[in-house]
Amino acid sequence: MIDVATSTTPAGAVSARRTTDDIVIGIVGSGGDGVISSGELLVSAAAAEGLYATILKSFGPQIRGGESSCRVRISREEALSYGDRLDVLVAFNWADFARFKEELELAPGVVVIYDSKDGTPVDQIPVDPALEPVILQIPFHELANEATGSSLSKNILLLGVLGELFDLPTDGIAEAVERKFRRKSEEVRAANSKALAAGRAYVLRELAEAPVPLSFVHEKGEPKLLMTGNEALAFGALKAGCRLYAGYPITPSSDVMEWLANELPRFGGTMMQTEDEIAAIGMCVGASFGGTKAMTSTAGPGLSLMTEFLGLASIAEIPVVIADIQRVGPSTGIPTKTEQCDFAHVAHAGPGDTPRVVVAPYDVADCFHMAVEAFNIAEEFQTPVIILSDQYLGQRKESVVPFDIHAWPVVDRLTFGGNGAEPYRRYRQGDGDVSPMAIPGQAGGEHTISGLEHVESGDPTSSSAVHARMNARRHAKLERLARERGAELVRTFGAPNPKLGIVCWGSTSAQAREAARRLNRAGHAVGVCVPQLLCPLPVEPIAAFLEGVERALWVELNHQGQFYHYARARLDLDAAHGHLYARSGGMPFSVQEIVDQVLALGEA
Amino acid sequence: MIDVATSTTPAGAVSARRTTDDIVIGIVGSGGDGVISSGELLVSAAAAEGLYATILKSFGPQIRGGESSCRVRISREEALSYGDRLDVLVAFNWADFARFKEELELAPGVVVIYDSKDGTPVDQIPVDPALEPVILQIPFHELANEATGSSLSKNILLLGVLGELFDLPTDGIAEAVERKFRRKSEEVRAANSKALAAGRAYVLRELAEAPVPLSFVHEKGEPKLLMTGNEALAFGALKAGCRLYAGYPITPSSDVMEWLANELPRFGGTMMQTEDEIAAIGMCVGASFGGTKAMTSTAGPGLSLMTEFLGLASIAEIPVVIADIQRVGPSTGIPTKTEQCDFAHVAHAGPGDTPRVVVAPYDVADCFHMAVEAFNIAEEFQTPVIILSDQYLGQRKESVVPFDIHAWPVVDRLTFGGNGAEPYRRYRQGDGDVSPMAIPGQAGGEHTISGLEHVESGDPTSSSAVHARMNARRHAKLERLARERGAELVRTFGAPNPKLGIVCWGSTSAQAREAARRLNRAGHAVGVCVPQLLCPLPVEPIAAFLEGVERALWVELNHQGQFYHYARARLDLDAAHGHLYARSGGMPFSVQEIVDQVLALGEA
Amino acid sequence: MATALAGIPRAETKLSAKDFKTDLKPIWCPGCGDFGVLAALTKALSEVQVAPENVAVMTGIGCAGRLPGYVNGYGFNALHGRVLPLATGLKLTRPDLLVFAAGGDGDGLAIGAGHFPHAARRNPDITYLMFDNQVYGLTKGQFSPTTPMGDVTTTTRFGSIESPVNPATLAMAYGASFVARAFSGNVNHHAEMILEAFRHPGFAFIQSIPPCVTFRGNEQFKTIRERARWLNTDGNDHDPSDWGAAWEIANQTDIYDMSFGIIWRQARPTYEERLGFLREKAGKRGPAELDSVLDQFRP
Amino acid sequence: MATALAGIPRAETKLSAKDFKTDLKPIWCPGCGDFGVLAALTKALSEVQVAPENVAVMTGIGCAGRLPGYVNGYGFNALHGRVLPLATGLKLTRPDLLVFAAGGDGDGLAIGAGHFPHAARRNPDITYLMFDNQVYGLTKGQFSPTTPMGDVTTTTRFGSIESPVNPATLAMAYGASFVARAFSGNVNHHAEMILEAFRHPGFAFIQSIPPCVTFRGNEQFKTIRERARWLNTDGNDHDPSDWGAAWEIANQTDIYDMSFGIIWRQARPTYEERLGFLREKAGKRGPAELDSVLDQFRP
Ligand SMILES: Cc1ncc(C[n+]2csc(CCOP(=O)(O)OP(=O)(O)O)c2C)c(N)n1
Ligand SMILES: Cc1ncc(C[n+]2csc(CCOP(=O)(O)OP(=O)(O)O)c2C)c(N)n1
Ligand code: SF4
Ligand code: SF4
Ligand SMILES: [Mg+2]
Ligand SMILES: [Mg+2]
Repeated sequence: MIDVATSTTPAGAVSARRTTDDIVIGIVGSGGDGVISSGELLVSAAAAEGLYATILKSFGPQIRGGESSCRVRISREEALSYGDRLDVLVAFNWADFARFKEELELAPGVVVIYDSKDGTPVDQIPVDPALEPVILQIPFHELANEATGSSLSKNILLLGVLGELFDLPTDGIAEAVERKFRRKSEEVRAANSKALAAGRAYVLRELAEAPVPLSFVHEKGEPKLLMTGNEALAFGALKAGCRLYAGYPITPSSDVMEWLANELPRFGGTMMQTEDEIAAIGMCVGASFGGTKAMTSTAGPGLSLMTEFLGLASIAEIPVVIADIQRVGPSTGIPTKTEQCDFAHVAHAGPGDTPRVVVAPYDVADCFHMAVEAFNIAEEFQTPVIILSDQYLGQRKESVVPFDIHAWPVVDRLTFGGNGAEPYRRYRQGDGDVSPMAIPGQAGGEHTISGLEHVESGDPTSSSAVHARMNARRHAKLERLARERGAELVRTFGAPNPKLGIVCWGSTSAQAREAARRLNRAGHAVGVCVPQLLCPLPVEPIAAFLEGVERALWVELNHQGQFYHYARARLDLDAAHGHLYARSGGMPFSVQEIVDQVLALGEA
Repeated sequence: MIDVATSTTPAGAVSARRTTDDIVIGIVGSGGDGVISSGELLVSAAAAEGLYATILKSFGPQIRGGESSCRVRISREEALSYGDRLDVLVAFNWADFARFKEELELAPGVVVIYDSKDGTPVDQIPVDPALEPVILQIPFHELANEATGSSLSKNILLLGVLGELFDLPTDGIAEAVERKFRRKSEEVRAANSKALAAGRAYVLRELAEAPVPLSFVHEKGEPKLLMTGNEALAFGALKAGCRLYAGYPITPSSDVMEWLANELPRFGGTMMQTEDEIAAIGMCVGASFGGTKAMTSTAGPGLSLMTEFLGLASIAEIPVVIADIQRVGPSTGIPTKTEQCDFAHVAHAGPGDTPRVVVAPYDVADCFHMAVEAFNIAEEFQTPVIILSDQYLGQRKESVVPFDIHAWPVVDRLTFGGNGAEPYRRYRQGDGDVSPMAIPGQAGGEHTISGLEHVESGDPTSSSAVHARMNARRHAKLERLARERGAELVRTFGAPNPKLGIVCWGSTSAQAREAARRLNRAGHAVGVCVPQLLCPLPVEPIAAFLEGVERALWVELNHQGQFYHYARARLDLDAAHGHLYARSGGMPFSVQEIVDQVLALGEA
Repeated sequence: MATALAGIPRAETKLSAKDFKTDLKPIWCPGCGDFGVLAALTKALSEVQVAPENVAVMTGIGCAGRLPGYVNGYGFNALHGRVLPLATGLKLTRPDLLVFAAGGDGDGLAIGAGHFPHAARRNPDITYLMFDNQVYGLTKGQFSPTTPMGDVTTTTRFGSIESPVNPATLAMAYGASFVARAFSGNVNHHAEMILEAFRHPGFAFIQSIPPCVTFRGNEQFKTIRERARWLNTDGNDHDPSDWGAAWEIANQTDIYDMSFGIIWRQARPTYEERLGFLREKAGKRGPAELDSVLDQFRP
Repeated sequence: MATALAGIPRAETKLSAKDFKTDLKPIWCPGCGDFGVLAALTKALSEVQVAPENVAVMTGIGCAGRLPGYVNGYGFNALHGRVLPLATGLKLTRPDLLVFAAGGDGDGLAIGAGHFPHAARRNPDITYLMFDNQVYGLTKGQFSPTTPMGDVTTTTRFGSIESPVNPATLAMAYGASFVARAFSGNVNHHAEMILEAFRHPGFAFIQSIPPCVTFRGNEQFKTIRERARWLNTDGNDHDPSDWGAAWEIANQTDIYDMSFGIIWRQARPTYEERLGFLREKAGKRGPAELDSVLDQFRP
């Protein structure tokens, strides 16, 4: 263990200062410590400098005053995942760290910084000595008090420390702080400057000789955007033309509605907080019947309640978009933690043969794209579309390469022109699997729809023959979607002619892609197949990927291997291509975990 | 076409009088015609005589005064299915027949009887002449008026006609009529006798020479019971110890609650009609938390609404039974018609990795057994159990060989004795996959449960490690169930060493078994595999059955082949054993339809 | 405050009640009270002179729920109990439509009970008509939330043991800004109630009594007709802006001892109006341009 | 008529409020009003002297929903909005338990709004306490059905445009046979209200005001305490059997201008009692024997 107590000279064997272009910093503290705010400022600084960055936050069950942590990764190359292990750990307090220990794995040689106020002796801190940590105690409280008259500024002071200690972009940090507080009083901004300066000064003064083995190297580049998956998704919906959002608060989806509450009204749209999730999707279906693009978002418990309306939208062929920001289930589960456990539900829920479409974005930027895509598919195919995101994807903030929002096409539904020549038939057979929709207000298009099986006009029937025909019509749409769009909605990453393949979906793609990157560099030909379209299953492109590899591993973050089973029922999977690595969520996969599984597969 | 107009002498080529021990009679009419009542009396007579009988009713969308039809099959051998084609058609009115034409296939040489009052000339009735029907016009209205002063008695008169014409047990019919009206006035009963006699007399007088090619032969046997699947299911629940039924009316499940409304109170139980299906299952979960066995029943739309509570019962490990009497879906679908289309939903609904058990009875008597079994499994495995019945199984009335209700074991949950030695832990790990439940009122067992992921005590946790362990615990129960009970809950029928196998479930088993019977007699070695336990899938016994056959056909009444896909994801199915015959519902399969498929498979 | 109907385009030619009927033959039981409601609705529609294409009739499920198929216009026979969210979603995105929501007593007071208070308090400019026949008709005769205590039905074989709820007092307690009661046996009066509801800016609730002749006996028509009191005729003076008096009338639960007419009426901004103010306020955030939205993601 | 608590076994030894607290440390925010409700509940429980094993505390989800974990007894922190069906199902199958149901304003008036009227009209002998903090606490500050119009929250950035509902008048309109209002800042009075609810035979509703210091500011405690009127003390005479007077008090919506105490109380048979009569009647059908049931299936 390398122990560098404050204001003592460096002790023990000092390892050489190592440069890196990829650093993972964890910060832990209690409510008042400003932990999250520090992390946010770090990624803001990084994104402004053109670096890639991502921040993942974690909270205890308390609403206020509880423990919280964040994990920041900054890198020159695309920061695909949250970064398995911390290069740097900042603990304002070890009691709080204990609550997150499971989530915060430390790298060997980790630099551990903690507040002297915590008082835990260096040799008693809960860090495995085998990691040979470099430990620094810093009197954050005192320093902050000295510099600004209040210990509240210690999280800003920390930024000064980190910048100086690890050669992070210190100007960028100062600018990020300035940006964030630009509307605050002169005093506040002055205090921040002082805190930053005090942090940097402390390092220069006391730790100049400290054996800190890490120096971050980088050049300035084009600034990146910074957004969470939920923001990207909400923005995508706005772009796609969504003008009614109706929803009911639920973790971790509420940010979607909170963002739209701000944005929709000035676009002439409405964000409606309804009495429950049944009403939420009901309002969307009502609005869509009237020709307005509508969306709701929710998580497991609310999703359950939307099941009946999902069936109605499906049989009545009404476009509607439902975003499911998955969390640990079943039932209330663990509201604040991630899991890919709703696939089986969204793929099958709804009594009867109920067609629906499921898409899954694979990173934060893709949340924007898949939201647009979801609306496009819903409109074109007149069907409910579910976007499967999750807490890890939805709530992490990530740098995004600026993109042209206008480049994305927006599709509108086929509507009925109403020439009056023949009576309007909502489900006319001659039209193929989709018929023009008559929208209220259109003369000559008057008709009644329902959740009942119907003849072409929309009127109810109890004929088995008609029912069979209508079932076929509704499912034909899905087959067509898979056929026409499947190839484009299955993405592949990694080595060009892989021998080993990973099949995964949604947020797990981040770590899978990084695992492939790591393995490719180590000389393994590993590819990743990421279907964005999950239901209907794009059988051909996935089969083609599988054919190209010798062995394939299916990876997903749920207990049962839900998507794997869905695919297995629809693909001819032999043993070599049907390896499953699935585990319960809470913590997302680490990159190393997937690397290990792939290596084991390679040796199998 | 053989036309035997009333009071004319037989015309054309008369085929020889054929004897049969299996007759299918369809009766069609309007609200006031008493069609259903005639059919019910026929099966009542048959069951009392020890014959097998079954009646399937069908109604138009009107609540009252609309068209209705019934199809009665009476046979010496077990009447497995509804009987594909009518040997006899009685139409009080051809307009009504038109509405049921799709459902009422006629056999060649069918005897068609219709009311002269309808007025349609013999050569214009909607019956295919190619069938060479024997057509009889009978002045039902007039005869009834003559005999009893009211045309309302024409449905009783019809029974006299049918009995005499086809050598049905006429005494039995008379007794059935007497039984049914035993609490009515002397006049009513006298009128009935007169109507019956008038019907018989008419046949003897006017149709003695008629070329009716059918004579039903039988001996008297031990009387059978007569019940519908829904009654059997409700009775099974009562037998299993169910003391709270909470439900919300819905076709075709309301009979379950209506039956229990009558029976539960005198057993100290309660039938509660709730404000909706959410409350229904909520009351059940609340009652079960208090140690009371509880059930709800519903159909697709209501089932959708129960999804959230299903998840809660699953994670909290609370026994509860949900009967789903399936009807045509998606959404409201066709409320009065049958389909096996909720499997995908009941197998997967519920966000998260949500374990649940699904069982499916295969005939009316089995509805009783599976209800008991469902409660037994729910109690032993502390899990929600879904019984998948359907309209065809639930609402058809069938003869049942009398059985000993006391022979069926009833299982109660493991409860906590409370020795106070250690604090009670609801989900104690050492107990294996099921722990004793402390029931309120038990001192020392106080604890709190929730839908949150929990540690052993039941208190919430957000630990990923604990979540993984608890997920494993909850799914281990299911694996054990399949292992321990799977063999016994997969039934096989038909030839002892079949070459061709049919795999089916639930109500379709009736026609599949009859198809096998027919094919076995024709020399084909066909067997039927009927899992009563659907989820968890009893992989071994099904695999064993499949191994024994050269080819297998999966048959189910839904568009997608829902169970087939579920099984395919869990079994290694090669092409020979993975033939699927699935079609949308409305009308159940006919026996011939399955026979044809099996023959085609044999030749494939 | 906006006038209801103001934003809804009118038909160019005068239409008759018949023009608002489709060719579909209602499959209600012969003599069912629902026929009278249909007649009243089509009459009222012809009187506001809105064109069929601007009418949306939305219902839950039940015998009552069959209504849209029989009315010439856009129709949605949706899910049991869910008509109000559906209608609200439509109206607030399409204020140019006349939105008429309807459903049974079971639909609105049992399974849909959770939506009623919220639709009422939000006050969207829709009419909500409850077919209160005190029974579940479509599912063949189970008791409903308004079935009198003690009544025997298919699910209360020994008599119901639950006190019924009262739709009109509930509507008032929920903040509905218009509450009326109508009887399907008096089509003219009923049509007038619907017309008044159309004219009322905001959530207008009508408790309609359409006897279920099949499950509640066919004496109801006659007896109600004999005993009904008609507000503001025959000396039954009533001021619908008087809460206390309105509550008392609303509180009548015995269908044979009931007053029909406008019970309660209050001027209060509609949801759509408030939405307008909100959008104005929100407009100050910046222009409705996607690029300016994108800017907020720049670090 | 039965007396509440009559059928519930009592503890042998006198227990204190502390005996009804578990070791779990509440994870409510420091200063949260919910602490006061917990204190009042445990006090009331110790006063009725029921044993913990005969107590069932059931809740929906929300900050309020965390209550069961902190009370010594059987607990069920169930689904958002579903506590009333759960509690009714338990009580009518286990009349020997003291069933205490609770949840937030969102829980009971938004997502659970459909169950409240039915629980109230059925009148099972349970207590239902609503933690009415006028906000969604657990999900971090969205507006609730009782949030005053105009208030800015995370989902009403431009101010709420919905008129709030009033839990106490709703309870009365639903037929609750006991309605009281309590303030978590006055633990003794609050405990008394709970105690009276326990003693009341039938559905007893308590609107409790436990300030959410995190999302509604921490002025509330002080201001309410200063301005609260306590019924039947300090000359605030009120007869809880007087509907009109009760309605007026119930109708107060401003938490800074409110009366606390028993608002409405009515003697009316409980659901369990009626169930008893029904079972007696049903007993006349025949003995409770399965074989006799089987007979009905003989042709
Ligand atoms: C979720 C759901 N549950 C149950 C049903 C069955 N159902 C259809 S209509 C109805 C009640 C009908 O009563 P009411 O609403 O009073 O209408 P009425 O038929 O009397 O006009 C029920 C229970 C359904 N369609 N959907
Ligand atoms: C079906 C469902 N939807 C949404 C949620 C998320 N949720 C949990 S508590 C809550 C509201 C909390 O507000 P309230 O009921 O007033 O309780 P409080 O936290 O204020 O005590 C919500 C929306 C959920 N758990 N389940
Ligand atoms: S059952 Fe009653 S409500 Fe339904 S159509 Fe018939 S009479 Fe009308
Ligand atoms: S958020 Fe509000 S209600 Fe929830 S614990 Fe904190 S103060 Fe209490
Ligand atoms: Mg009704
Ligand atoms: Mg609240």
